[in-house]
Amino acid sequence: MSVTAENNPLVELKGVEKEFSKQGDSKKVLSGIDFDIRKGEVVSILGQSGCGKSTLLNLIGGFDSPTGGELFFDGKQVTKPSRRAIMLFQYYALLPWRTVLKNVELALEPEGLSKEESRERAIRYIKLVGLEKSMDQFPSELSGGMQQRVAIARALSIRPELILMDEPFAALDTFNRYYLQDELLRIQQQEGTNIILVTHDIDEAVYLSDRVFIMDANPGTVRKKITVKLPKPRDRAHSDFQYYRKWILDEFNFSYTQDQLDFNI
Amino acid sequence: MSVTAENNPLVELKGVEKEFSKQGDSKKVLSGIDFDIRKGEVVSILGQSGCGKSTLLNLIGGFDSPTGGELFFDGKQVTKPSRRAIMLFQYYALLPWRTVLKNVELALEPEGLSKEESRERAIRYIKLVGLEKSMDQFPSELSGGMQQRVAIARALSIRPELILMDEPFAALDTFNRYYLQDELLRIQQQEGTNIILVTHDIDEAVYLSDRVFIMDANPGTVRKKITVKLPKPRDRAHSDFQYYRKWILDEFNFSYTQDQLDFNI
Amino acid sequence: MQMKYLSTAFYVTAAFVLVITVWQLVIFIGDYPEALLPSPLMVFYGIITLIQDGTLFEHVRVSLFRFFTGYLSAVVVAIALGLVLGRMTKLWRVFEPIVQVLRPVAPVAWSPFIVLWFGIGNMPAIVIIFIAAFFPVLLSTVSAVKKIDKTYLKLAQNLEIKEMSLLYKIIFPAAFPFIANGLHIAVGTAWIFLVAGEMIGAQSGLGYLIVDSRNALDLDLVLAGIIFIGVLGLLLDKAVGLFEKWVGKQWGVQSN
Amino acid sequence: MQMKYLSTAFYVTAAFVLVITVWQLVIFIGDYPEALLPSPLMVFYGIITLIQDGTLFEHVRVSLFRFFTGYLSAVVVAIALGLVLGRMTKLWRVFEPIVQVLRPVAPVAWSPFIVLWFGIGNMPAIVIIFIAAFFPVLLSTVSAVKKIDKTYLKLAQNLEIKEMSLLYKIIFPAAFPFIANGLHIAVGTAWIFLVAGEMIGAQSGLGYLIVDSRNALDLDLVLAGIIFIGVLGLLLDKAVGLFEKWVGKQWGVQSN
Amino acid sequence: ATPVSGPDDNKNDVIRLGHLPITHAAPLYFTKEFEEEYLDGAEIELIRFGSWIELMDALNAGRIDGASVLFELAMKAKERGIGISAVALGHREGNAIMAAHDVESPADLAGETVAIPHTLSAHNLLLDEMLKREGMDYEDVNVVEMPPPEMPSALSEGRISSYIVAEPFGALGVTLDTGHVLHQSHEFCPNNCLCCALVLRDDFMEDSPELAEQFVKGYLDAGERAGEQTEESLAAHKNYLNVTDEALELSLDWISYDNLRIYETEYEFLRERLIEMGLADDPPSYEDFVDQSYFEEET
Ligand SMILES: Nc1ncnc2c1ncn2[C@@H]1O[C@H](COP(=O)(O)OP(=O)(O)OP(=O)(O)O)[C@@H](O)[C@H]1O
Ligand SMILES: Nc1ncnc2c1ncn2[C@@H]1O[C@H](COP(=O)(O)OP(=O)(O)OP(=O)(O)O)[C@@H](O)[C@H]1O
Ligand SMILES: [Mg+2]
Ligand SMILES: [Mg+2]
Repeated sequence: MSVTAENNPLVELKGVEKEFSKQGDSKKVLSGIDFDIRKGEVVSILGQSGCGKSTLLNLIGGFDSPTGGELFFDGKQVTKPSRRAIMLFQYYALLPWRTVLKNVELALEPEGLSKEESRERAIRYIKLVGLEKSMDQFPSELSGGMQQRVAIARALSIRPELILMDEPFAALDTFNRYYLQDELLRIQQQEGTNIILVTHDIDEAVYLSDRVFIMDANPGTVRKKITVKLPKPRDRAHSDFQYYRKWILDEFNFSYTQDQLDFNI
Repeated sequence: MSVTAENNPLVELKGVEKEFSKQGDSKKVLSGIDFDIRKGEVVSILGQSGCGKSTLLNLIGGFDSPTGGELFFDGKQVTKPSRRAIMLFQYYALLPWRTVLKNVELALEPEGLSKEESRERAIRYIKLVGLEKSMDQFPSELSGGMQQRVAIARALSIRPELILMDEPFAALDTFNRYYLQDELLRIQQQEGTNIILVTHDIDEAVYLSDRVFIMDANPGTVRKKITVKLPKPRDRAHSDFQYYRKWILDEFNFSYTQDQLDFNI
Repeated sequence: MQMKYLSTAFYVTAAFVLVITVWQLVIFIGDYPEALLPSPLMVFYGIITLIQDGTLFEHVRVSLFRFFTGYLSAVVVAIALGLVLGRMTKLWRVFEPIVQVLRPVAPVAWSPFIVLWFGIGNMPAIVIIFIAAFFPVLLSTVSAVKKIDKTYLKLAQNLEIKEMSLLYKIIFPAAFPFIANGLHIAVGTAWIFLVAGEMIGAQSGLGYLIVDSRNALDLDLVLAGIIFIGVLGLLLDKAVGLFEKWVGKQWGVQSN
Repeated sequence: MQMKYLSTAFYVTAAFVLVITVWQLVIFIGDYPEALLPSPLMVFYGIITLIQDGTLFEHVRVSLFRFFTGYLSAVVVAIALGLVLGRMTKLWRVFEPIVQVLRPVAPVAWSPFIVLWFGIGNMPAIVIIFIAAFFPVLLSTVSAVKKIDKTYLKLAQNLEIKEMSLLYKIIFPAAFPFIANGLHIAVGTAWIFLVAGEMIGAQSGLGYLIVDSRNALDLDLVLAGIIFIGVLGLLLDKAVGLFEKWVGKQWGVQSN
Repeated sequence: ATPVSGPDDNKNDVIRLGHLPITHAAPLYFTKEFEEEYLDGAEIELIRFGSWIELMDALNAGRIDGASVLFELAMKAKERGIGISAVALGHREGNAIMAAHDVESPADLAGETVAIPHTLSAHNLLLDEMLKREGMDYEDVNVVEMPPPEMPSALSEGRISSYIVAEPFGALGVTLDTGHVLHQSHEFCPNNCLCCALVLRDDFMEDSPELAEQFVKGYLDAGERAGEQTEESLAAHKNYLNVTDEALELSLDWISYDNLRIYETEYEFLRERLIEMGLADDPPSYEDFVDQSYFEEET
């Protein structure tokens, strides 16, 4: 599916830094970020609000460029967004004036397919996320969970090598969230797509990822990389699951004393 | 603190029903709700989106009236909102043009206190939630967590017998949520206020409540009342905690098969 | 539904009775001569006459024709220009001061130049309505384009959608609900200038009816004209309001 | 900051040069006599003359006085009425049809009656500006009151706050950002009617300057008047815009 | 320019008079210019209006005491029951029929557009009279009302083929070379076409008869001075009208301000023509409308 040589990492960050300057003031948001992501991996980035998770994801997606260090996608320096790495935005970014089908077809337009091919492919991915009955509905007629599934179908239909997700299930309630996490896992295993996932839900990170990166704030750095060595699908109530959950919780308690929290909240 | 005879329940629902009618169509949202809440209890109501949790809370608060059955607060039928049962709204309902201090003072106005007494009391409760440094700031200058604490201080300053909370921490990230849950527990134990809490976060329900009510939808009914027999403060990673967590999860899995979810999401 | 219409009818009737009563009271108390303040009855007869001799219909027809010609051409030009200027920030920064200075000038102030370039009759009225509608639509289009949710633009970048596709598949539809709001506002402002527009050499139309009746000191017909302008303005506004709502619904904006 | 002003100055200058160039080109190409389309230079001299003999200052002073009197009294009356009508749904349903029919009528159409009741000179201009500002502010106040977040009202119920406190401690401040937006829109519409207002027997003011110069075929002064109306209108608009922003900030509304 | 004050101070010594900025109102300008000379202590205030109709509104509502106004328009107001009387003329003659350069006779106007300032005006009557003499009908041309200042440019751009209006706009058409004079008014009416009149409100004349008399006397005297083409007179004109010397002199050549008495024959002609053209059903009679008292006492 990809032209990457198997020994190359898909994403490679080397000492990436990001500074924002506003009216003379400049603020270092990310500092010295180094990591590789291998083909087929699902990686979660966990960290408290404002630590730079979204900024990091934007850099990987090419929506913004780092002020220091280097960033490679499939061996090439990232300079602008590309169809090979699709971002799933927090509020889904569906076009409300297009039906589900047309939303997905929009993504296929630059492929130069014939009308039939394009429709066929869109329908295939809509079926994959189980929305074949809602194909002609408008996003506003769907629940939040269904909307997120349309966004996933749209992203998958492009057959990207990487999907970037910024708190993809934050707006959903627990029950929908659990269900969609299962869906995502199933599809990811079927399609073999890489996923980088930003979240602040520890359970979600443990449930979905091969590795969890834990970030510190001011400036944002990756403090710890935890490899979750559990077979998928995982059992949320199993003690092994709890082991990782507790580990990560402790990681956070360890770094945030009550005082610091008081200040940050 | 309260004039209730000790043997009376604080809140009592007897066969409460609620129907909404819109353009001829009528829809039964709640049906046959029966429960008592005893003095000093913290009760959580858990259920999937749309099952009628907010509707139920509005009825208890007197913001709406039931179409069937009876509803008592401290032995008297509930007909309109009262200062004895304060609602904490989901987006805090702070007045953005008033400072923290003035937001709290607003609530004290109908008490007929002198200016000094009123200020003193407001400051006391602001200190209780740890915001003495932000007293003269406007809500927009505070983080979501701090805003919620202002709303809690405002509610407490009235010294109500009951606080109703509609998904109080839904808009916060995990770390802020954990921290505020601890705060709430501490204050609740100190003040002895009753709390009824609507949530869709199972962990939150188990962590905070003496009893958890699980609701079914269409029409909304209370299917199960689970008493959490753990000492507070509780350890989220402890196996007893996990026991209740798994129990409730199973309750939901039991009632929602894959098909149903597909339809509802 | 039945109930809703009935209650609306009730309130409208109440409003009508209220106006007529106050009007008559003013005449009784102020003791104004009919020539200076016609009574409701006189105005009613005036309206009947206008309807019977068919001139009213003609005036309405002509005014609506002028209005729609001016308004619709303003809308087309202003939206097209607004989409382009909204994307080209630098160009807009040059045009903005010009637009901002021209906008607060009453279209009537231009009339010497309107006559010079556009003559008399239909054109001045159309041009004045054009001017009155043009600026609100242009400004709301530009600000709509600038206000578009940035994620749509990021999405388009991500999907590698080309500039032309972007403009008409994403920017225009995304901006449209705001533009529709601008259209709604513009309908009101433009209609107000109908009277002014039909003062320059027009020989028919509701504005002309008012001006001409005023010239002939027929204040009853002036009031009849005012009533028709008011009622038609209300209907136009409601029509555009419905259009706006329909757009909102189409676009999945929840209105309550 | 320095940079920002510099770049604004640059774009304004570019706009200015653009306008002058197009204007001269029109004159060259159309070959219009100076009396019918004055050149930029003539208008410039006209402005200089107006400044030197001090009349410009007087016109501006008088116009601003009339404008503020009319506008501010409209604002006060409309907001007070709007708050009450916004709360009293039934009363509003009676008044709404009246307001909706009166609103689209050009203030000029009322002038025979304005003269009858208010005479000539300052008053008609003030009244016309009042009318022009009144309806937008009233409508935006009523809709602001109706749009208030229902949780504020629930909160007030819950805290058992009394109706009077509710009105001035919660409803008015909660509605104020929307009202401020209405004030902003009204400033534009009202200013446009200055010219019309100063046509009725006024003997000074920028509108009078335009009308009088037009009657004297001094089109250079007409254009000078237009320029001053435009620039002052822009400044008024910016001033109210700043006020609106300030209100927004005070109210914790994030503007971007 | 003094700003006009509130509504209720029109019963003092200052006589408030409305006018339009046209050469036809010159006697008023001269009365004001040489106030001390002619009014012996009385004061007048001139209020300049933008158009006839605004002036009429103010006169009808009693906001001004009198005005120099279109004769026909004033008759209409009288017919509607407004208490006003015409006491003197504003001028004699001075209404040129202007036409585009390619229009050589009224016959060329067939199917073309002709502009007049107001339906109830001498200019409208003149047009009708001219067409009749030429054997044409009023309907043969397309008549439009438009603001006088717009007429010269409309003519130059070919939007209209002819216009008939008060001075100085006729003379301006000549000096700007946008057209030429096709006919003069005196060619069509028996000795004079009544155009602008000095009209006073009856309540004013009743309340302050001496003041009214003094004013009308001064007005008539001042009028004679307005017709003189002396340095002083030209300068006085230009204090009130911003117009080139060339155009002003041409206007004054066409207008006379000498005998401002309103004669019954002239009035009856006008009255009949108004009825004939369907512009008025029952215009007031000479006795009702024209107040000759100021002249009788004078002679
Ligand atoms: N365009 C920008 N200009 C200036 N500062 C910015 C910009 N974008 C982000 N920041 C700052 O960078 C920091 C990190 O922001 P970022 O959105 O990446 O955090 P986050 O970890 O995604 O937080 P959250 O969990 O709340 O989404 C914040 O302090 C923010 O204020
Ligand atoms: N005022 C109303 N009129 C008509 N239907 C209503 C009204 N309020 C709520 N409902 C309906 O009642 C049902 C229950 O709504 P409610 O808001 O109580 O659910 P909820 O459990 O709080 O959901 P969520 O978790 O999404 O907040 C929904 O189907 C909703 O559509
Ligand atoms: Mg983020
Ligand atoms: Mg709810």
